[in-house]
Amino acid sequence: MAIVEHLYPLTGAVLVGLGLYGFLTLRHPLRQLLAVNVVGAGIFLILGGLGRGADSTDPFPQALVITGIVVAVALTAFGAALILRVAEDERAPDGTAADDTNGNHP
Amino acid sequence: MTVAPSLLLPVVILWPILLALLCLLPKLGPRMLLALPLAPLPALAAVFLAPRDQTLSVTWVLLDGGLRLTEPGVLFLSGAAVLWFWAGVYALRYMRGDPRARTFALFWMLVLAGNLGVFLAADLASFYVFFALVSLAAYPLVIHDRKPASMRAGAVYIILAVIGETALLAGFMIGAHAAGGTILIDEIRDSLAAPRADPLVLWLMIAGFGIKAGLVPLHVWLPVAHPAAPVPASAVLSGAIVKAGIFGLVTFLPWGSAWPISGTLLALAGFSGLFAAALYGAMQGNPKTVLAYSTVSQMGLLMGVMGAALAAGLSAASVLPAVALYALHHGLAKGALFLGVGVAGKARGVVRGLVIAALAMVALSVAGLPLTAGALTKSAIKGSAGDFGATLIGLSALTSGLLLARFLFTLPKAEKEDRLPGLMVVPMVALAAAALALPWSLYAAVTGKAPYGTIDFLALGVSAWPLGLAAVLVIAALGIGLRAPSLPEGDLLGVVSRVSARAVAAAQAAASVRASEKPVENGQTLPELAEGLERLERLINDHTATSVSLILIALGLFAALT
Amino acid sequence: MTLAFDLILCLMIIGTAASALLMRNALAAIVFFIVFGNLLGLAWLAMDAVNVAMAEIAIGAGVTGVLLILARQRLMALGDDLVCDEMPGWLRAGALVACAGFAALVGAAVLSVAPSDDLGGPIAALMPSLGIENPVTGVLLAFRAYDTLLETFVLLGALVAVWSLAPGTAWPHPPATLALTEREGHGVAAAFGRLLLPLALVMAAYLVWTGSDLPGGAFQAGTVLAGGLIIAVIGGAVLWPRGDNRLLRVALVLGPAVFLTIGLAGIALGRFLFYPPGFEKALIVAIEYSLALSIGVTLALQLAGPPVTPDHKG
Amino acid sequence: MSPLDLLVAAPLAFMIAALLSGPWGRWWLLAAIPVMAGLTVWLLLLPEGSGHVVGGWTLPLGVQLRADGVAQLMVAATAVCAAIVGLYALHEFAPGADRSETAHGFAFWPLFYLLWGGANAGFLTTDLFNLYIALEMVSLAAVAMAAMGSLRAALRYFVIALVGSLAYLLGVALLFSNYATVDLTLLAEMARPDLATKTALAVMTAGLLIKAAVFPLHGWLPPAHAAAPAPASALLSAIVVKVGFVILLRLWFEAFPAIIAPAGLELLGWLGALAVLYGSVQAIRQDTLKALVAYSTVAQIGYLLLAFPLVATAAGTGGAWAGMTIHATAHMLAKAAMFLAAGLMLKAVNGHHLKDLHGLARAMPLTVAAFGLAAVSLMGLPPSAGFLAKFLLLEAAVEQGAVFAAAVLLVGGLLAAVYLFKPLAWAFAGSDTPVVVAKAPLRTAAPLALALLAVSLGFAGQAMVDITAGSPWAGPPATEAEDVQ
Amino acid sequence: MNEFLPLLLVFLPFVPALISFALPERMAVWRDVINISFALAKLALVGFLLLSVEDGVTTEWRYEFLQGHDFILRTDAFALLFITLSAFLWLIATVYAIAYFGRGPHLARFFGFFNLCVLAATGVAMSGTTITFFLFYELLTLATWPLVVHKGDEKSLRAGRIYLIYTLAGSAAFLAGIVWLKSLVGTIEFTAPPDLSGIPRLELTLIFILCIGGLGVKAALIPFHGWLPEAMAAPAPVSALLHAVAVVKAGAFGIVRMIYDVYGIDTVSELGLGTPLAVLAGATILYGSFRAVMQTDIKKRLAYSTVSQVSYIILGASLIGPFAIIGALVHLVHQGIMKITLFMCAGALDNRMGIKSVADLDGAGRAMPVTMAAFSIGALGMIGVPPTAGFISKWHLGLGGLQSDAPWVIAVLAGSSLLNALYFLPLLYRAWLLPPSAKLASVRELDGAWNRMLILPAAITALATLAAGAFATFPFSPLSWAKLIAESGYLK
Repeated sequence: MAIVEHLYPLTGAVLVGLGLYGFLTLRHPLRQLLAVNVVGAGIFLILGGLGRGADSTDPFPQALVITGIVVAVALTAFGAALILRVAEDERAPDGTAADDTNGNHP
Repeated sequence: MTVAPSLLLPVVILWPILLALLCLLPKLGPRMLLALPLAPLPALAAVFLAPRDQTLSVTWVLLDGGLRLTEPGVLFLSGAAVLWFWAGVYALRYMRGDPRARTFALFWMLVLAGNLGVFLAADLASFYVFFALVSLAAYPLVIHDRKPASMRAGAVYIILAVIGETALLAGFMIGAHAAGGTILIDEIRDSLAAPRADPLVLWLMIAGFGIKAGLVPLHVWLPVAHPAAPVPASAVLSGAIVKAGIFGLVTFLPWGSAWPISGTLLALAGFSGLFAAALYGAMQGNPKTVLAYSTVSQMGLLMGVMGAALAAGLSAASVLPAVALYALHHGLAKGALFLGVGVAGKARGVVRGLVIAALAMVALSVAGLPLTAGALTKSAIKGSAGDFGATLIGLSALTSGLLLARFLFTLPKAEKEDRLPGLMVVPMVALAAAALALPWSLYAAVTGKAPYGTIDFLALGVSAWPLGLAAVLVIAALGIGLRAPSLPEGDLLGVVSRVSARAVAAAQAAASVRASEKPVENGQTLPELAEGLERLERLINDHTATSVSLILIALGLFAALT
Repeated sequence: MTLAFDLILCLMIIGTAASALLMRNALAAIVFFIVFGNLLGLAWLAMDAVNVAMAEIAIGAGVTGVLLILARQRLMALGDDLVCDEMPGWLRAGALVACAGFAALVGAAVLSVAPSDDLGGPIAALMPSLGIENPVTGVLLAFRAYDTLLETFVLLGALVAVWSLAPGTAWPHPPATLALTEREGHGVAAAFGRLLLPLALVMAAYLVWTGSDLPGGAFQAGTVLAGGLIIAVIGGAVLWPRGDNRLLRVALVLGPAVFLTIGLAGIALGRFLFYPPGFEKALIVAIEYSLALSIGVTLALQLAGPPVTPDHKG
Repeated sequence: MSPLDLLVAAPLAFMIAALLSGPWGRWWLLAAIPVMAGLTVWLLLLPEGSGHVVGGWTLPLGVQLRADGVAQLMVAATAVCAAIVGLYALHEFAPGADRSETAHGFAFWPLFYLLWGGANAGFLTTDLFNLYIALEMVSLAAVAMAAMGSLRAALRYFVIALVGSLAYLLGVALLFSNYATVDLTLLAEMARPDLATKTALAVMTAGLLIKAAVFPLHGWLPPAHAAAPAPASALLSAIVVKVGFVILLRLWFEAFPAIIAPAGLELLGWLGALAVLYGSVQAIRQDTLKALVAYSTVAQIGYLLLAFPLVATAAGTGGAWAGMTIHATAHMLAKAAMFLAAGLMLKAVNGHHLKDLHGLARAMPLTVAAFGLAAVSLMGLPPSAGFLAKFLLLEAAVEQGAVFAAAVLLVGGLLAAVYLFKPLAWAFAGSDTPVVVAKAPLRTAAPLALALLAVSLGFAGQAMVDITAGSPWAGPPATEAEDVQ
Repeated sequence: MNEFLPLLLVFLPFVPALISFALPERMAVWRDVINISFALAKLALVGFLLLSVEDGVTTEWRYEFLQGHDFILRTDAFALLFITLSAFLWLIATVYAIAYFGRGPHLARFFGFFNLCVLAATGVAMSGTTITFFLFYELLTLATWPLVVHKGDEKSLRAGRIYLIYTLAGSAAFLAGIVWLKSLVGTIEFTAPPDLSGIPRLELTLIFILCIGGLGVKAALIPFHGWLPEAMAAPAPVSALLHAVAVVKAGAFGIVRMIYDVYGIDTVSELGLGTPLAVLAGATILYGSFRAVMQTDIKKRLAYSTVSQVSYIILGASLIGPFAIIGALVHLVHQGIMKITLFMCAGALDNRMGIKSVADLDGAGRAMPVTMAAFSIGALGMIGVPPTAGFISKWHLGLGGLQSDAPWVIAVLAGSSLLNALYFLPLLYRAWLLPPSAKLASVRELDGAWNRMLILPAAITALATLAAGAFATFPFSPLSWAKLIAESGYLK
């Protein structure tokens, strides 16, 4: 039965849609970051779920998923740091120069 | 003749131009007045030495044209050369001490070069060059004294001159084209004589030359411009320069082929000028103006005759010698009269009487007193004028007589005792003598018959009745103390200038309105659009919009791919 | 595993994901996200993908969860309550329609593809030549070693990127200390951390070693190491190093450098990333150990965030 | 041995070296330039289409690297841009006064090499998943560099880029599931017009349009590019967007030309046309210099998309194909030059606005000249490479009767003139207070060299056409990777 | 060697351009020397070429910059006409510019771009294909812009903007036209018109309109002339050489090429395109003259005069006939000489006495007689007064109009002459006949080497104006050369 075979990848598709909806409606960057992670998880599920054979799962997509997860976490970490710095900057005492360079430039 | 005499022809033109260039030298400039009489000497030499009707082709210059001296050209050239010479002599005394003597000398030379060149040109280009030189270089002579009236006169002069030039150029082009692109005057004239020639060429040429020659109603510049110039300049303007126009007609009109309409129109214009100008001139107060009108009148006569001859299709040989002779006489006589104005203004008492007497002689000749040179030339020309024309010419003695009488009475008196300079008297006398004598001596050579083969005094007397009537009228008027009314100079000019002034003012007003209506540049154009763009961009910069677009594009692409 | 289990699991995954996205409270949302990650791990397990399950639970749920919690905490400290502006209803509805449509399209596409493990066979056939038994590791470090190499640089680059965000005077000071150290749990955490760090090291080493044959590997090991490091920092057992610390730099680049060096050395023997026959396992393990170390340090420092000026109250 | 992997490995090695060298890290550039130059030349000398699989693992498992015409041209242009921008950046990204590291001065260099390596990886691979990682390398470096200018713009960029990446990844997932391979050359043989393939293609394309900043998905670009430090802006506008573009090319013309419906191409063409017009109009409206240049990027990218239907319709690798690829190259060089020049000018006057440039033509003629020359290429005026590209595209459009495309090409050039001459006009304006500019020969030379190259490449038109002609889509796809030992 | 001669000729000004850009201001003397010597060198080279081309030898240089796209430089007779003009006037204008600016600011830039303009103009002349032509045509636009905005004031910048918008739009149209045409018939070399017989008339007509419209912008055909008067914000040497000679001439030159070498007169006549173009040119002539009358600024008046005069060339070219084309070709040269005279004089008046508007001109002839004399000759030439060069042009154009059964041309010429007189003669009147103001009285025209150098070029071109008219049939005169061109291929 198709649905049974496709259960996990379909769940992935739903996650993609959900995550996207969250991304669209959540107006805080950190929440958006979270939503993007949900989308990513959905994609990984599709990738893995469609690589299932009769008795085992294809190691190739597994490897791709692991790579994807690592890339995702790297980006999430950077994103979180960026969100934090933006928030810091907006609350900096001298709000005027907030969005300019960080003062690192000569 | 060891040297090819035809080489004289370029010298005729180049020599005055060289003198003109010398005027430009700072040290030499003002002294060039002394050279004025020298300028026409090569022309005089050419009159005697240069071969007739032999074209000296000049390559590399202009459009590869040539110079040559035609039979009528000789008469024009000789008359002009003589006048220029004596006027030059006169001028070197008259203009002495003038602050603008250098300018005067410079343009005198240039006009002279052009004027003589016109008579020598064998091709359109050089003819046009010389004609334009005469027209344009004469302007500084007209406005020499820089008085407001002169400036106005100059303005009228230059405007009409330019219009005339333009008309001529247009006529020349069409003519040259009709003749297959040639620029040789003879060929163009021949092609005009062809039955299917374009009358437009003729009209353009008549207009162009007519302006120069004072053809009514294109004459309006003449009565104001000629008097404005210094006396010697007036003399050459009226005596020689107008002849350039006449010579143009002589050269270009297609003699030998009948142009009834064009010829009649020209005749009408000419003859109406003959009378109208004379009558109007008779009511002028300034002797030079009177003389200028006289010029208009006399030239009207000439052109009227030419028009009649053209209408009748007379051949060149039958018309031109007489015309040339008439022009010669008129040029010399008019020169003498103009110079006389200057002389009379410096003479008193008996001397003045003598001067007036001499001038009266010349004037009577111009008016056509029988047995004078003027009558001789008139009789020569009557043959070409047709019956009606001849009658008119005969009648014109009345108006001419009145006019010239008026001239004599308007002559200025000397303010203070002054020594009459010989250098001014001699030219006047010489010119008067030449005017009175030369036609006699040339008559036979030109017309081929002896003057007054048989003198019929009775007929002569009868034919002089208009002049007699004029004399009676003048005497009567003097007797009852009637003064001729003083009309403003320039007849039609007043109307024209008023209308044009109004038009210019209107145009300027319109222009200034347009200028003020110009939208302010650099302002924010279409503020709504700018704002809309701003909002659109802000929307796009939002990532929600981007994501939605992403979804839509993905769906759209999918749809497009399916 | 039964269908019922799969079905319930999927529903729960969707449910937790929806909660994580729709909760107004940020902390609750993050907690749901972590649960979601763990459930995903279960799903991977259900799909017989133990390697992925470990990675998902450790990294997807664990590290990401900690990241989000830390970020939230720091944002709250800055006065940002993470409350989202309410969107107009029609916009939400529109977004919902768009996303539903999109999901439907993706779902349809998914349905149109029959699941299969096409590459399982070829990979299995090649595995013996590598001398290791975990096919996922084989793919990661042999067949797709190039991907993995680049990926390690992405990770390294991400840390550099985080560092580049340092405010003006902060560099090269260490990142902000983690907030727990100033609270009551200080002592406990410190003791725990001191204990846990060596344990984490051992465990990481084990994971790498088993990764050759059983599920596990450098990434999972690195995550464990990072976890240990973080707890140690929280406990105060270790201090964040300065950014320009030489040793730190060496630790960071060790993995990528070893990987790259081995790859380049392959050129001498034939081609880039070529493992000479007989040395495959040794090289792979060497790469994995060095990678695990670097990944651990990198992940930990990424969690720590950008450096702060010393007087800054994190 | 092959330059294909070394072109990726070398920058990564320099990244490590830069990380380890602390304050001295920037000087590695002087080693990197000759190395990369040599590798690039080597690459250009390779026979077209030569490639190999990494580590000897054959397809479909392994990753194939290949040097086709597009890759050669893009790698070469990237090398030139990166090298020159790097030289320029030596001054800007330097240690602090006391020889201590600064965050930007230190971090720029690893990111720089990451970007360079990532871009090369993206240009040279035929593997879609590998492309994903390359894309992320580039994006990460790009966002971090953008953050050096404005954190907020960078955040926006980051979030949107993430969405784009995921969209792309979603497509990769679908394709892999469908075909059990992610290699382009294999996909080209197997391509079926089924639902999954089309969905994948649509989603991937949409994601890549974000990366390439195509209207209306360009929203992230102007703020980020405008705010970043000049060398970063140069790299972003020149290289980063091109990676997305090249992947698009590979998808549409290499992997799936067989299943592409004309309507899809038309849609892209329309987006391109709108991008040209919209980007230009927005550029005209800007009153800050770098924003203007950034919007110009939006417009210029539009040409690349505009060319899609033309390329698909054209026969052979002449005309449109060459025009499109040359345009990408020309834009790289010219835009990098323009950003560098803009950076120098703005620094000299210590301002952002166009009006601040008042009278700069006198104070810094060479920099203004560089800006002007770059503008010449961007406007598509002869004899620049930009002209060549536009000319080829125009010719193709006319030959195909694509009147609208031709009109957009021409109008776009005019609009470009309008916005690019605005800053030039200010620079040429007279000034009462002459700006005194510190002498910086190297930094002045950098934009000038790039701009001169952009212009003079117009003379090497045939060479570029020849290079790009060696692209796989024109002939039969390279099935078996030829191994270069 | 000969093969590279065209290349050398075109790119010769590149050397002084680079040197000018590079030399620091303190070495301005060297810059002057180098500029003048290169101008002389170019003139010598042109002289050499003139002799060889007259013998029927044309040299060409080709380079395939794209497959199927040749870059060709060729020295045919028509090219040489334009080159000779530009080489001669370049020398003149260089001397003038040096004197005009003295030691002002931005001169390195000025002379650099100035030389580039000459390069472009020469390239336009020698282009052997439509594409090559376009390359140089655009280069000309670009190199001119910095000169237009040279002063850097608000007016110049505005002028620069308008200039660019107009010319680039024109170029775009032109480019579209040539690309379209090329897609139909392949590369078009200016040796013999291609066979256009198989192409739909509508397409040909549209292409013609595009091309002529594009070229017409530079040639300042109405309604595309708006940039020219604005561009007078540029300094006088720029107006003199560029707007009188290089830029507008490039447009006119291109139109002649279009009609005679691209389409061929047969095709143009068959399509009936000549007459509408001629009518447009005629309208431009009258309109330009009319607008000139209304200007009070001297340079603006001259600018509108240029609008009018350049269309003489187009008129002649579009009338299609032996006399007309000779008139067009000869006017190409004559107008250049005359207009440069006028502009240089106007510049000198401004430079020495601050005379900008017509009203300031009172008595200028007293203060600067040589300048005003040169100006007068130029003005008379414009009116078409013989024996100046303008008369020769008008003569041939008029006859050409008649030959082509377009007698209205005579009316246009006559009207234009009258209007010319109307706007030039008052200038002469004021300058020569009205009393000078006190300010002018103190000017010593010829004091100092700089001042003499400022006057000399205008005097030379004024004499050239006279000579070109008075000795029109002299070998190597513009007229003779125009006839040579016409006979060598433009007359069928």
